[in-house]
Amino acid sequence: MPPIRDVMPAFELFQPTSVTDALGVLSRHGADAWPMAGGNDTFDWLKDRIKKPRVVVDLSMVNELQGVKDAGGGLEIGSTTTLTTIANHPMVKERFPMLAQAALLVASPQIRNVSTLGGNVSQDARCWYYRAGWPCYRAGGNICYADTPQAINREHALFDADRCVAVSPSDTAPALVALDAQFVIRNGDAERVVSAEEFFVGPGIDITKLTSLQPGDLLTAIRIPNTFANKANYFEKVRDRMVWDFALVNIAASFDMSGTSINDARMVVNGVSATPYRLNSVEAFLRGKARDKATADTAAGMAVEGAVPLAHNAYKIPLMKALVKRAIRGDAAWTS
Amino acid sequence: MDLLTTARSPWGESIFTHISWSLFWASLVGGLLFLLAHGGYMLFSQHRKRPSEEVDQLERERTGLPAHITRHGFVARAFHWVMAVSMLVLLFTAFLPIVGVRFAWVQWHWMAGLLLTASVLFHIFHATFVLDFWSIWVGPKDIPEIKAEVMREMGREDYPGPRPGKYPLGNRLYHLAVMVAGLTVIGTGIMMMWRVRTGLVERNPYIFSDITWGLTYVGHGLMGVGFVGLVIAHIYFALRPEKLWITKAMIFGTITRREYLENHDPDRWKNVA
Amino acid sequence: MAEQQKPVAPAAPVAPPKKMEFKVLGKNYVTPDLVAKVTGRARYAEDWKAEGMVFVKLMPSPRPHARIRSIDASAALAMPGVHGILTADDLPAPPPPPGGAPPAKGPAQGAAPAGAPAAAPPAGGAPAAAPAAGAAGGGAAAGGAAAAPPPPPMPPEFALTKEPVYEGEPILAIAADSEEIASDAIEKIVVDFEPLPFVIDPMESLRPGSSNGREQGNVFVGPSMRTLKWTREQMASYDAGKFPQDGEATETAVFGDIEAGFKQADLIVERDMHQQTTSHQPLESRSAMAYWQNGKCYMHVSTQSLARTVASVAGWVGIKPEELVLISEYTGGGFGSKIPGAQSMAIPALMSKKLNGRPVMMRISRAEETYIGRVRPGYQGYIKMGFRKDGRVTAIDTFIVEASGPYRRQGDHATTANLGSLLFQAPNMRFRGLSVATNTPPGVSQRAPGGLQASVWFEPLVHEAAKKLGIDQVAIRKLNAPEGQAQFGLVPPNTPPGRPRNKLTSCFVKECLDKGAEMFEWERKKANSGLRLGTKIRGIGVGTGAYTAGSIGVDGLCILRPDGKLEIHQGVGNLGTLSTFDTARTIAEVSGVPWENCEVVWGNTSKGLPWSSIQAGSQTTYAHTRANYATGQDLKKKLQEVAAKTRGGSPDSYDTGPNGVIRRGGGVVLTWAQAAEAAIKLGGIYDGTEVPKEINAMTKAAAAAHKGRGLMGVARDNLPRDGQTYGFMAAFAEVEVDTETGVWTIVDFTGVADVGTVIHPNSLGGQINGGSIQGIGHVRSQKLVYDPHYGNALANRMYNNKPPTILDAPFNAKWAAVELPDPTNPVGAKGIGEPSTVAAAGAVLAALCDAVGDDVIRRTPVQPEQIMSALASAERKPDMPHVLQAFI
Amino acid sequence: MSHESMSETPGIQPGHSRRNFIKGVIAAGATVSASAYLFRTNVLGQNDGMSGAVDRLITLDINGQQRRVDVMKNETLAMTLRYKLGLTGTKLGCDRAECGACTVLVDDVPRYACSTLTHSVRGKKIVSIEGLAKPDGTLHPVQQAVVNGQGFQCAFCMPGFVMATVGFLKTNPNPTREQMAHGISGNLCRCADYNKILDCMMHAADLSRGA
Repeated sequence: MPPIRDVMPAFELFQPTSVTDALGVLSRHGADAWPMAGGNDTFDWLKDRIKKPRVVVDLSMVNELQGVKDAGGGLEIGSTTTLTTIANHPMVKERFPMLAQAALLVASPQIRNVSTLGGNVSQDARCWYYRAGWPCYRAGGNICYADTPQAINREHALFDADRCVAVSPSDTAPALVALDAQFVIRNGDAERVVSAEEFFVGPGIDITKLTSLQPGDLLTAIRIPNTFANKANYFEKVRDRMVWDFALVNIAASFDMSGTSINDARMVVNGVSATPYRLNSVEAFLRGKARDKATADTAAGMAVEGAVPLAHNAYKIPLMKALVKRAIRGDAAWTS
Repeated sequence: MDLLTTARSPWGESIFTHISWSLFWASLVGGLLFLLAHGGYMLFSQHRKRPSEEVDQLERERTGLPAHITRHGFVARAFHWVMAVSMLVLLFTAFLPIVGVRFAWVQWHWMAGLLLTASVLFHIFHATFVLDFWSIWVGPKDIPEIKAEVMREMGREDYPGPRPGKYPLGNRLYHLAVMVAGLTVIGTGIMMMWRVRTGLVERNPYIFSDITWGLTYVGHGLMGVGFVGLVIAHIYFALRPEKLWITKAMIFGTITRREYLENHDPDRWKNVA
Repeated sequence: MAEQQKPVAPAAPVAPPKKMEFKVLGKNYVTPDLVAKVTGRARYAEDWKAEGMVFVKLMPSPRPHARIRSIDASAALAMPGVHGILTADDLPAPPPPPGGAPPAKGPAQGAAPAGAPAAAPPAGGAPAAAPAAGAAGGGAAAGGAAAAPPPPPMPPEFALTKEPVYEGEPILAIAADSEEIASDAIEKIVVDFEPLPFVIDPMESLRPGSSNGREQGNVFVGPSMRTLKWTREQMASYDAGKFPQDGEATETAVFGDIEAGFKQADLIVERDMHQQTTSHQPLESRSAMAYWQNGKCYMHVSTQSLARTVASVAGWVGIKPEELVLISEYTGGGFGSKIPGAQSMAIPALMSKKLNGRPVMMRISRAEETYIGRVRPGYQGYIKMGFRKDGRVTAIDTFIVEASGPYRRQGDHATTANLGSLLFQAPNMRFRGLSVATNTPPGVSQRAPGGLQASVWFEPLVHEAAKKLGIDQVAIRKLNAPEGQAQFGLVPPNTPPGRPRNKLTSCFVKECLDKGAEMFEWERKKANSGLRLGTKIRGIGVGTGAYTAGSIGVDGLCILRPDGKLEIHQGVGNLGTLSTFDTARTIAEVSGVPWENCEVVWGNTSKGLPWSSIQAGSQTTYAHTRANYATGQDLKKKLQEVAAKTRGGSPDSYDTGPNGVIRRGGGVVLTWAQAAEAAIKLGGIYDGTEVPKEINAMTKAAAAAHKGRGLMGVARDNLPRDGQTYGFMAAFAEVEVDTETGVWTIVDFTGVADVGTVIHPNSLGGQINGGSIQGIGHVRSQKLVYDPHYGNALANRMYNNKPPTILDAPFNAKWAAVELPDPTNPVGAKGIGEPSTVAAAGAVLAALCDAVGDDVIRRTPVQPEQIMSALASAERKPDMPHVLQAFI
Repeated sequence: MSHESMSETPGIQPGHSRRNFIKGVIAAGATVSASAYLFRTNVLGQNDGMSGAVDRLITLDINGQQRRVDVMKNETLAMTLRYKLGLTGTKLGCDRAECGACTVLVDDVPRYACSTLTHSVRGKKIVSIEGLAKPDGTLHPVQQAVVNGQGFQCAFCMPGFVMATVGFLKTNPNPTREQMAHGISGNLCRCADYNKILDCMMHAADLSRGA
């Protein structure tokens, strides 16, 4: 009756060694199947006995899903490539250092050694009410415990909160959005390639999931076009502890410069809404501007328009402004 | 299969959270089945209007009836259509996401809900002080009519007994159902306004206990899916050829003298002039 | 400890001591447990297994406060693989209240060694609290008595409860073949709860009409409770952001006259402060395994103090201490949360009894540890300090509302006041406080209970005063620092005049400040104060810390065996401070038996262990160097006598050499082995057949178990002491704060300690740095979070309650000791574990104030948003609902 | 010194039969009984043997030995090591990948054994703290460095830190002090003796290069 924690319930385990087998098992067991990559998110749900899937599909033995390769016109990163691999990969470091840095700032070394890019972008919300197993909207219930007059919500959303105020916990997600990455998803024989905007979904669209992945889906790869390869970029993560901590707010930005003025830019802030929050108006404003203080200050103001702070997270507004300024100024910021 | 979904509250109590969405499908299918059954039945039973000679007889007796008789005043019609629109918006915003059409539906839903609430409040006022309040009501006094209608449905065409007043029996029974369901969804819906960001009230989910909230959502859900069937039936009847005269009346407001005499009991719907 | 009660004579001036020289002590060596630890062979409680062992899982209370109407476990017990259930009804009857005989005292005292300083002996974990806090508590109780008949004392805490008073408190335990079965079984149990009112934020329970944490009231007064609410006006002031200084207090202690003190002040600084409740989080949870064999209960537990855990655990299990065999060779940390074991340890023992002695393992998960593993009480309140132009403190006034948890008064707040009086030698001081019941995990002493809070409380104000007066931060602390046999402490009202104050046995904190300033290059670093580097700004700070560092009156035991080896028996727990071995070396030092010939026996009460001090209050080093000094002398004396009896001549004509007893100026007359054989022949006092009457019963039993095995050295510490022994430290920190993000880091850190003689440099370095970083963790990130509406925990995971990581600590901390011996310890040693925790927190907090301004820091932990949102706002206030709000 | 006798000696009063007791309390290194300890031996019922699912009886390569073990599907490597193979040097501090006490090497990569399904390391080389020292008892350079520096206090985190360091030094044999701190930042020490740990591990890097 009261929650019992820290004992994993029994499940059946499948360890496919090929994508085809994996897809087979996933479609065979549909909603009963729980795909697992690094397992860092999975084990929390199972050990807390909040989710009790009948079937766990361990993807760690599917070699096809691992590795970084140059897929002409960009990089293709297998969905179960570990964050350590990505952080150290020469091609990633050379073309998209921002992604390597984002991967390096995730959790701890041992976690990065097993956790995967696909897992990091697909991981579930870290709202502590939701993770406590309370029956909130995201858990299929009819309330958000984090958006009440008394709620303790310093780590919750500023934007696009539709009943649920949980935020996306991922560090690599904003980097991927800022790099205009495409997500390759297979289901049975069908394959679809979606943009980050379609991959991440907010509570208004689906209040129980952070991504558009459906039962039977398998995220097989993430493609990063060379659009912003070797171009100016910026990543910063603000957190309480220098290890094992999710971002209070993080920012990822890519700049395509011609001379001193910005041709094109993509700026994405995470930790402020349920999906990586893209600063469309700021991006439009930046075109043709120089990366200087004046531009940064104006952009910072635009970035936080429409923010709706909760009781304990109002600080995220000035924090977000600060990060937007820094991204545009390009100051070398101290992160760890 | 559980018809209601339950969860553990933060204090470990078992609380209701929702109805099972399978009930939505049940209601949808139920509505469609009724439609088929009734349609099929109507093919074989001929519609009972007053025989034409009787109508001629009445026309001769009751002189002074206007050519066109107002069945629904403008205000009543306006209300009906506003309510209809809001109801359709409510149903689609509520159930399209369930059938897989994903969009940010909550705002549309509560706004339509407020519109419905407003129109219903007005309707209650209007019906109470302007219209003949009891004309839509189904009460003990209607039992003979119910009996007669049922017998006639059974094929006893000649069964003696009163004919409908201003509103046919089915019409009145339907109104009763809609009233119960409508007031429930409105009441529970208003409570839910404290759970979503509307800018109208300070969001506070804790004004009621977890258990009360559970029942609120269950009530809202049950009546909501109920409406699916009710609305299907309503539209169906509105489109049936033999009922088109009522539908027209709901659009233009009036019926002809003959339609009046064919379908109503002049003694139970007086002062039409 | 008894002598602490009797008045102490005025201090006699002593000449400044010099560093002492030793053969064994003061040198680095490899402790005998290290290889086992580093090869993974060291076994902690959960590493033991036994044939047919079953597992228990606990059912935690889902509510912060409720009464259990009924429990239906029929479905669970019907499951295959389930062996039994244990509920509160299966626990032994409540023991007599604290102050009774040792065995009975176990549970109550064990639950909170620092919980009731009035009752607990100084050995109880917060000795500093004993005189002042104890008196304050007593005084308050007396005050209450004047008004009305005193309410009955609160019942003690037990392993399982029928009235859970915090979420997660264990209600029952299920034993099964596997934890998986036990868990599934518990999920089938139906418990009917009657909800009861609860309190999370202490200030909220002071509102008129607000609910109380316990049915007996909302405020702890001595051993009892009463209901106390502040006025609407006072709470309105609180809501407006100003802590109401005129709120009613249940505890008051004063020294001098604060009105007069503040009149003399040229500068008065004051501020409201909040500091959070933090859980101890030892890396090893309080797992325990137990079984019964031949009428005895064998328990593998994780405890701080072995000898001192027997009585408490026996009390919780409801058996006589001699019926219990405790095995705890290694303990994965405790920090005050496992001083005498833990109530929960009774569960596997009692379950095993139900299962006819079958071994029962209770693994405590991290989440469970966070619930039942104890916490350091948080504070909300205000501090006001008066200073003369020259920086001398003229008066201190403070009001502390303490989140005590649900079970008993915590002495932390009174200890904090006591240390304020000590560290700044306040000529006038007043402390007022409330110990408020909250339905959060039970408070208990955590490394430097009240001490860590003291530096967070006072150091920022001293920093502010020095800045405003234009005085050097080190200078102002030296000016106010105690020295020598300095007196300190507050007394409750209506205390008979002439009651002597506490005084120190030694204090060299000024020397610490000098040495630290030199190592830290304070003069050069001054230039970094306020130094801007892009968006970042530097700040430097210094803090001083003090904490109790020694008790007296315990025993030592050793046996020189016929194989020439010296067995040194230690009753102290092996929780990582290394004092188990460091203090044993005193016997080698004094007796002359080479350390290489010594074997330390520890960690298992069946091996015959002497009565020891409690491993708390940083007292082990002081207490056991004394006890083992006496024991070493006894051993040497007996060696000389044995030589005289077997080789003729007077005992004085013999001495000890590397290989045995030697004739002075001559060679070996008895090898160690021969001496042992001879002693066995002689019997009597020599082989342990006769032992001193004064030694503790436990030591007598140990001696009896080993008599006739060799030459036995056994003694009680009867050495004199006048005053209370405190350890001191001065800490220096440089921080770098990013003004745009509020993220801050410690770029340099130095700690210099006054621990008297350094008996093991490597160990001391660990204590100084480790203690410092625990203090820094409190300032930096550690916290607990509760939802105010449901009263349930939100931060049971480490990524939420945030203990400090290796990257949150300074990369290259420097440390040193002034090495001036304490005159009341035969080897000059004092403890250090806690003073370091105190000093570092204050230094880092002062450095933060130095960087961002004294008006910004109003609460710990100093998370980025507090700094950043304050700096971003016009009024320089953190953007949060209430800066003193607890558990956010 | 006495730790040998300590860690092998059961808790008995003088006079009790030591032998019958030793049958009861087993020293590290031995598997105790067929019962699956924390895991019910046959819970999966109809699930068990679902077509294509993994087999429970597997062979693990642990500390250079091939060990046949019956492993539940939901069993983590930490549990297998501690409760099936008696390798209790791998500690469980949090069981949630938040403290690092359970760190082991899997194909030379430091991983949290508490958050690794045993079935996922079939055919991989697993090294736990017990597998570092040579059979003759010669300590691994990292272990030796800890001994030389009297590193750690309660040492519950020590096996994890040692394994993390061994793994990190394979990727960066010559780290700066700050690099070392980042390399072993996935391990928590609640005694917070980080400074001394770093001293020891930097010394370990020297010894390893020397070795």
